[in-house]
Amino acid sequence: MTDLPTSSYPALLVGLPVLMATISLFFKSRGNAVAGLIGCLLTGGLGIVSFAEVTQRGTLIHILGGWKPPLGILLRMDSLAALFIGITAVVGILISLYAWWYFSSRKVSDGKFTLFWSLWLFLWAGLNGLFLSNDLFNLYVTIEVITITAVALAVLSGRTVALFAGLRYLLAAITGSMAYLLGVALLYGSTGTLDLGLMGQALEPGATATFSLIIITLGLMIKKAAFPFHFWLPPAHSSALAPVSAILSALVVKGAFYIMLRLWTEVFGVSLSYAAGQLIGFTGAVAVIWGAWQALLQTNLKMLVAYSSISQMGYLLMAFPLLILAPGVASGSADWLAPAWTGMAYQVMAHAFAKSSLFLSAGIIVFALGHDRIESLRDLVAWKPMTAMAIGIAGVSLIGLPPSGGFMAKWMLLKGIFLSGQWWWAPAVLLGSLLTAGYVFMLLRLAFAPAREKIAFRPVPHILQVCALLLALGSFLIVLPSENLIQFLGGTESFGTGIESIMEGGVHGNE
Amino acid sequence: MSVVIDILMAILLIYLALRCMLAPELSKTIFTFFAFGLTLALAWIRLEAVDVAIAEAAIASGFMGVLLLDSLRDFSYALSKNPKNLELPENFTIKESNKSLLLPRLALGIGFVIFLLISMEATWKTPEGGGLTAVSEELLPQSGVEHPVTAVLLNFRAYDTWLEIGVILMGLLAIFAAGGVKNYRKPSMTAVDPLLRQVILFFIPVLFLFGAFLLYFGKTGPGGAFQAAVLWGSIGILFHLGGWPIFAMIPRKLRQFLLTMGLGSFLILGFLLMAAGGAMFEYPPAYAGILILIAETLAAISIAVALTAIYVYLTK
Amino acid sequence: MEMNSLLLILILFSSLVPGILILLLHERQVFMRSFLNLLGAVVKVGLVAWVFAGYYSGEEYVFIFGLAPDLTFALQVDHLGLLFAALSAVLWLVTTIYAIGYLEGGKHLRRFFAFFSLCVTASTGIALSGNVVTFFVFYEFLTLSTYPLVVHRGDDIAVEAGRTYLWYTIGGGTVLFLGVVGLFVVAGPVYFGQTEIIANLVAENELQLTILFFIMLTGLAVKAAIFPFHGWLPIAMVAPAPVSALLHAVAVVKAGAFGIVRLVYDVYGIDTSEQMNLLTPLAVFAAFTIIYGSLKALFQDDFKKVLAYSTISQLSYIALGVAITGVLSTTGAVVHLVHQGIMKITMFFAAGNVAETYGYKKISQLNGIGRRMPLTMGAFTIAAFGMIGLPPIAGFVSKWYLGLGAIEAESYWVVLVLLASSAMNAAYFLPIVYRAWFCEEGHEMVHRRRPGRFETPALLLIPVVLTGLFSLAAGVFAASANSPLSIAREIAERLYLYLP
Amino acid sequence: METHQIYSLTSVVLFAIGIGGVIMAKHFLKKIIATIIMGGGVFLCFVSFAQRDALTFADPVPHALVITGIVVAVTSAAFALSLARRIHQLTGEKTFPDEK
Repeated sequence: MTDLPTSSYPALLVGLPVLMATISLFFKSRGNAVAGLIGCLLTGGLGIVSFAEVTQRGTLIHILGGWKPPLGILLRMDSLAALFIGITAVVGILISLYAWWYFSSRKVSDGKFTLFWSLWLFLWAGLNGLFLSNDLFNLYVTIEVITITAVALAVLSGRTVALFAGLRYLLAAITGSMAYLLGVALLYGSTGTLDLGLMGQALEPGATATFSLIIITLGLMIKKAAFPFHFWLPPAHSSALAPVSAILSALVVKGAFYIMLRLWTEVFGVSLSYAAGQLIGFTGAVAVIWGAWQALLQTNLKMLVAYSSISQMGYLLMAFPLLILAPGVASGSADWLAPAWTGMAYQVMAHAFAKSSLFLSAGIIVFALGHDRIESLRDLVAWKPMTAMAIGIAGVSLIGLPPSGGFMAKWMLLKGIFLSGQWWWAPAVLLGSLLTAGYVFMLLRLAFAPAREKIAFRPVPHILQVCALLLALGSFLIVLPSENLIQFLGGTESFGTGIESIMEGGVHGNE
Repeated sequence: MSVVIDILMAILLIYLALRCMLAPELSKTIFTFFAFGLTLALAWIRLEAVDVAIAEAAIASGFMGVLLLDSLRDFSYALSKNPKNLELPENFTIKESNKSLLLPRLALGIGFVIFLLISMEATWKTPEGGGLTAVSEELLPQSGVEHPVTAVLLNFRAYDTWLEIGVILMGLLAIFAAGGVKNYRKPSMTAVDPLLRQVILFFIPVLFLFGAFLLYFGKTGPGGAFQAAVLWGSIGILFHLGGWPIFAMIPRKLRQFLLTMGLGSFLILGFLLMAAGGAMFEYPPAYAGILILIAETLAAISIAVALTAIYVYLTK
Repeated sequence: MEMNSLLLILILFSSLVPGILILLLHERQVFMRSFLNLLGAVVKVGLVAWVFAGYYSGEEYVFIFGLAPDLTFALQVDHLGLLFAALSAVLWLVTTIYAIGYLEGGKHLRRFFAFFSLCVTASTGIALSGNVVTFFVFYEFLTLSTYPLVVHRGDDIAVEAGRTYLWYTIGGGTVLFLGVVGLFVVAGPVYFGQTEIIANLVAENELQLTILFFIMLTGLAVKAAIFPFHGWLPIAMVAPAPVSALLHAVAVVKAGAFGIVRLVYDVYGIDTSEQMNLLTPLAVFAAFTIIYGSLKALFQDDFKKVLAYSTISQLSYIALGVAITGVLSTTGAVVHLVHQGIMKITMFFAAGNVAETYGYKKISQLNGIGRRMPLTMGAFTIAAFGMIGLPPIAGFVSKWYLGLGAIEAESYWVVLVLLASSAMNAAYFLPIVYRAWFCEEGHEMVHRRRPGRFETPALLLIPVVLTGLFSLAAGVFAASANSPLSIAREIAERLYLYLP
Repeated sequence: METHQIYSLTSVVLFAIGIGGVIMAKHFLKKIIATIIMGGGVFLCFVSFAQRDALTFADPVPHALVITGIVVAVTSAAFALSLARRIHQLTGEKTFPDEK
């Protein structure tokens, strides 16, 4: 694997945001925000450029310190990593622009909000580092970077609710990381390496591998708020400031999911079984339905959107049972792997765009009204048509109506489900869609309904609405290049394990 | 014989951990935690991990212990008499726990035991992966330092270490975000026991020298940036305990510089090395030793300042 | 891109682009808005006419855009699609004129006209779509773009109606989605007209294909308002008259009916469907809906509700015609797709005119209205007679063919259903006609709105007269070339060309 | 039974105690301490393998990882502590409202 083309992009993707975050620390209020925004734009631009580079040159690597694995750490930017980095870049830029106007028009940028920019940049560095990492321990460090900065951002609003939610979030996340790290310790003990690829080759099936799989999966499920470990997410995401909620729900929860995906496909091949996939898929299905149901019951917009995250993240887990082949299935014959894989990628993208747009829209409403009770959305179409439209468009993508990214995701997922013969997942997908339609149209219904009283609201900068709308549109625009994207996702050179083998043969369950 | 010691130590560790969790009073929990930390440090030594032992004793037990002790004092205040600002989220329904808790507890207990058994089986059966000892031994001469742990930390896996220095800075920012920054008041020269101040004044140069020693000899033996940083950081903490608010006395710009110096210099070094045509953190072998020492020193100063700052802002 | 592919895209864009532009306009730019709308509508009619002419002179129109390796967005022109596209385009033009007059001075018109245009885009897209996936995309797009129109009035009743509407249509869409994906997995990408794909699979996958057929049929039946999925249609009548007219006479309900026609004729194929016994349940449900809708219509007093139940009943004629095998019944079904649209839109326009001019929404208030509004009620009368099935109006033609088809297929019970339904049609339409022309005005009539020179504003009058004349013409000139009937006949003959 | 086996078995016990503490303990400080104990267990596991794999010296990689890990864990814990103290300062609460 070390003979792949090397490049400085991976190192820069982590280094640049850290540098800009450090620089922005030296400035007070306005200068801090300027430096922060410039940093965000640069980091985002770099993310997009490096994505383009990967589409041209294939997988890029960076051997840190010149020390090859197993001793050293290797950064690897393959198609999957590039995809995640690309999404983070696009969504991140728009959220940063939103944050710029959000904070500057709140006239409060002198206080703690200055911390937003450095923390967000550090978080961004952590995310990039996580997507690039090819080393189990380094993944731990990056995910801790993400946890600390994410919780810090979540409590920035300083409200008591946010503090409670933040502490709960932090404790859950630390527990999750420690569980993950215990698994890493055992894996290191059994294989003598931390490199994902090498470990995948060296790992022998047995009690240790199975236990590591379980404990790591559990730990990561806590961090990604999978059912039944979702308890911390709704309060934490809903009590944060608008741009922060968007970052947390669109990007941060994807981090733990990404690790899980990497490990399941690249390391744990030997200890996975058909049943394990079914179990994960089941928790995903429950999350889809339960999260959407809870969302329907909410009275606050941000809580609704947060529960919707739990539901939408469940779809990602539902792709896992399709990736693990039953013992008798030959590698070549599994034609559902590609749809399941691309469906998962599309769900990640569509959810990142749609959910960040929804949270930013919710932020606009809070900004204008001072609260986010769903009842107050009445007549939104008349007084904030652009925001109503953003909510509508993003909602449509969440439901999975054509021609949105969410539709692509569900289409691919359902296709994979039927091709694999695991038809029992289909009702969950559809029921989730229906319930999602339920809460999305609950919002839209109110948006069209007449106001009970005259609404007094603060004027909102136009540009905030534009950012939210652009993100919502993004969840549709990703469909246009889908042919190229799908080809890209399956086509880059990889290391024999992992994505390529997924597209070709899937992970073979033992048992 | 040594097996007996190890078994006794293991039992002691488990006992202390349990005691720590089950102690009815918070103060007992914290003191037991101290004991636990020190025992763990001894266990590290039994496992030939002197570096870890120093780090554990200094950071996990020492630094954390100081923070916990101060928090204990804070939590013992009668503040709870007048709860204010209790703004509960709407879904935080406080459940009445009238119904029997026996069943859930039983289930939890059984789950706990099962988890314990499975995890013990898994550990027991861990295959011998062989570790990376041989590789590190082979590559150690090229690393520019002689102590393998330092080589791993600052050369082989310098990237992790760099991120970790970042984590400390982020932790400090996070503590600001949690609400510390506005409430920071300069400690007044309150009545501190003169004897204490004398003791502190005596300890400060000792700590400084010992830290410098650890830093420098981290090259060849146990010790290194983190251990030195904690010792230097404790100088800052001691100053504050003695009523000298040195952290507040440093000008803001300098403080910022000191705090970011470790992370920044490491990063710039990495970028420069990249610009020179290598990978990030790829030291030219001839200069590896000196570059590592410089980076390490700057990092140690930064961490020391950051730890002091964490203490200052956290304890207020 | 080739000219011919471009034309298809342009047909869609002729309403999509005005829709988006109108959204960007200011609420007060009335002239610009109307201009864009009319321009789009005229251009669309022109383009469809162009394609129509081209298609008949042997040109091929196909547009294909690959979304994913095997997921393609495809537009293509065939007889059936063209017929539906022409219907949508012409009626859109008429309805746009009507809507400009009807809603003049109302609120949120920007939104209304924007979504109105988007909705027509969806309906044209349904007509032109070349495969199942594309059809589904536009089908869902139609749901979304009609929602704001249904709740346009914005009061609680409208919003509540919107909710019901959505639960039905989204539910139906989800079920259809399941079927479409399932079909895709079993049969791969199915283009309309490639009936051999399914035919070849029947031997192996009969059970799956049967299940999928009924799943998709259920999804389509929601929009086609076939019992028991008809509940949304009467409730959605809270929408303004032009919406009820275009959407609930043409766009939405016809999308469902058109989908059923496509499913049976162009996906499964008539002989495969027959062979698998898929059509009998459809026929039974359709027949039941015809009777049920007529019965319900008998007991309504609200003018638009009568029309709504009548729509439910009339739509199932199409489904019934599809369910009976034979050239004649197929002709009847396809031609009814057009005829029912023209006649029903006339009636909705008339109802809208009465409501807008005098504020009357109940049938019991219509005494003597014919003398006040002779042109409007004249058009209505023509349409009503057509619905009942009196010659020489459009409705007669379709019923005649349906009846002949039923006799040909020896399904005599269908003839009975048709007769019973016609009798009931007469029973609920004739009283209206009678009241309008022969009853004395019970009380002083007060204008809600100044009608101007005519009985009602010209913009409201012209469309209703036009569509009334269309209904008459479609019947009178049914035998001429290029009439809806002759096209329908051609479609039917092609379908049965290869059959034994 | 060898040294590293004793400690690696101990390590999972410590981890389990820590997990139990995080779930069962109510007071914020106890929960935070539980996370550190949990971490102690994990690190012990790492180091016991280092000792097992010793040649002329013990495996340095786990040692380095553990030092990094300790610092990260302590930083997280300090942050948790500051949140807990802030909550206490604002509301007087020492536990989560639904865990009283």
